[in-house]
Amino acid sequence: MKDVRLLAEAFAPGQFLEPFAQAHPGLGGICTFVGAVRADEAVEALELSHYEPLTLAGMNALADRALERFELMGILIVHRVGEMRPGEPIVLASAAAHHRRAAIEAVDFAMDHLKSDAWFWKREKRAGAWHWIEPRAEDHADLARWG
Amino acid sequence: MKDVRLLAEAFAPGQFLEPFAQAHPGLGGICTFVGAVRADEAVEALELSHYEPLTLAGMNALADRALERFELMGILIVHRVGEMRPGEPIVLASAAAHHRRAAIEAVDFAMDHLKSDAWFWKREKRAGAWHWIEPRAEDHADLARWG
Amino acid sequence: MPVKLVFLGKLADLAGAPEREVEAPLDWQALVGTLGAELGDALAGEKVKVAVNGAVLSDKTALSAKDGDEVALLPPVSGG
Amino acid sequence: MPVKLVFLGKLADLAGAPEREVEAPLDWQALVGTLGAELGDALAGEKVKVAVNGAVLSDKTALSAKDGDEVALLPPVSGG
Repeated sequence: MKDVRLLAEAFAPGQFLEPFAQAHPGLGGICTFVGAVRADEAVEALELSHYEPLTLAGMNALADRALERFELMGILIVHRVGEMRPGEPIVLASAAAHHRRAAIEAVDFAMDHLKSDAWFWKREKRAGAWHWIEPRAEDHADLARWG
Repeated sequence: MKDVRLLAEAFAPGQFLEPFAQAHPGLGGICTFVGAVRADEAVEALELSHYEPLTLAGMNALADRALERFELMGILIVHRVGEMRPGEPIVLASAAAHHRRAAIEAVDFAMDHLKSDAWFWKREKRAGAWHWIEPRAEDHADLARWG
Repeated sequence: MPVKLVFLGKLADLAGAPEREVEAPLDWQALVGTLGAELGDALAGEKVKVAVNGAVLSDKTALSAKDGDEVALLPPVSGG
Repeated sequence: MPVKLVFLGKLADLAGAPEREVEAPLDWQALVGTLGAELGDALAGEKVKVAVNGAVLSDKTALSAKDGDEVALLPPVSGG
């Protein structure tokens, strides 16, 4: 099962995780990562923008690559866009598999790609002004692990 | 926050995950692995036995090592003992961190050690008879990754 | 129908709007010319990509957009 | 008080019970002697560990248990 969503409104991870788990009876394990807007006193809000014709298609292609590369029963990828406050979930990646290593590696793979190889642009509001966030060298190093 | 539990009764992952997530306001991400008894037509039940003076102490020591090794805000490890049926959760490992890689790696580390370096003995009931499960070479290879 | 330019990320700030319409046909030289110095320089930087109707060009200088096409200017995506 | 032997995993099946009491003091030779051939052979295998009062011995043949001690016989743990 592949479930990929781009959401403009706040979400609770459980609303997607529970049906995803129930859709895979007989699974050996599920690995899930939930990323949230980090609390940082200086940051009032975070905004994620996307480009409709590329962003969701790219997430779908990423899910397909994870399904091909790892022995999975299913993958779930949910990403927020729009304006978010500290503590709100931004991203959820979950993989169900017969064996744990495939599930954990698929989530690691999906997160590295969502963070630096997906069509999202982020900006932070600090002291009332918006600032664009640039790519980080660390993210490219993470990505390079997957060849 | 360190939360380590050995449970003799069935559990729902959410009952531990929700308070764990709420105990870490400001987190950047949470990675969670839930392992369940795999469905296998031949297997009627799985039984995990433990040795009280070693098992829980070993899980606590593992949680401490993960906290030392990775930059975590907290770690949660829950393990079942006793008799279980296919589909029931056996193990839950969750790590909260400011950055995703620490959370994902800590869960990977904890699971490799829980699977082959923790004081649990497993047996399966097949056709009414119990069979002990031996260590697997694959598990030792997984463990060797952590040096 | 004109060509629709879509500016993403900080390019939208530089452009002063997320979208702009320009006359067709539109090639690379015409695009750089219509954008003005600051935006033209940003676009010429090797990290900015260009997509036509949702397909990223492997060579953006080979741009050739016609009536009704949507041309997106894509700065590097943000990290984690 | 005797020494309490605790058998884990498949050793409990071989022993026919999860626990047994034996006379103190108990050293390695006495332990192997009291267990009988099959269990004694299993215990002598390098993969079986011995713990006294919850502490795993680095050299199980140095066992020296006294009245009231709990001696656990630990086969290899099961894999994933």
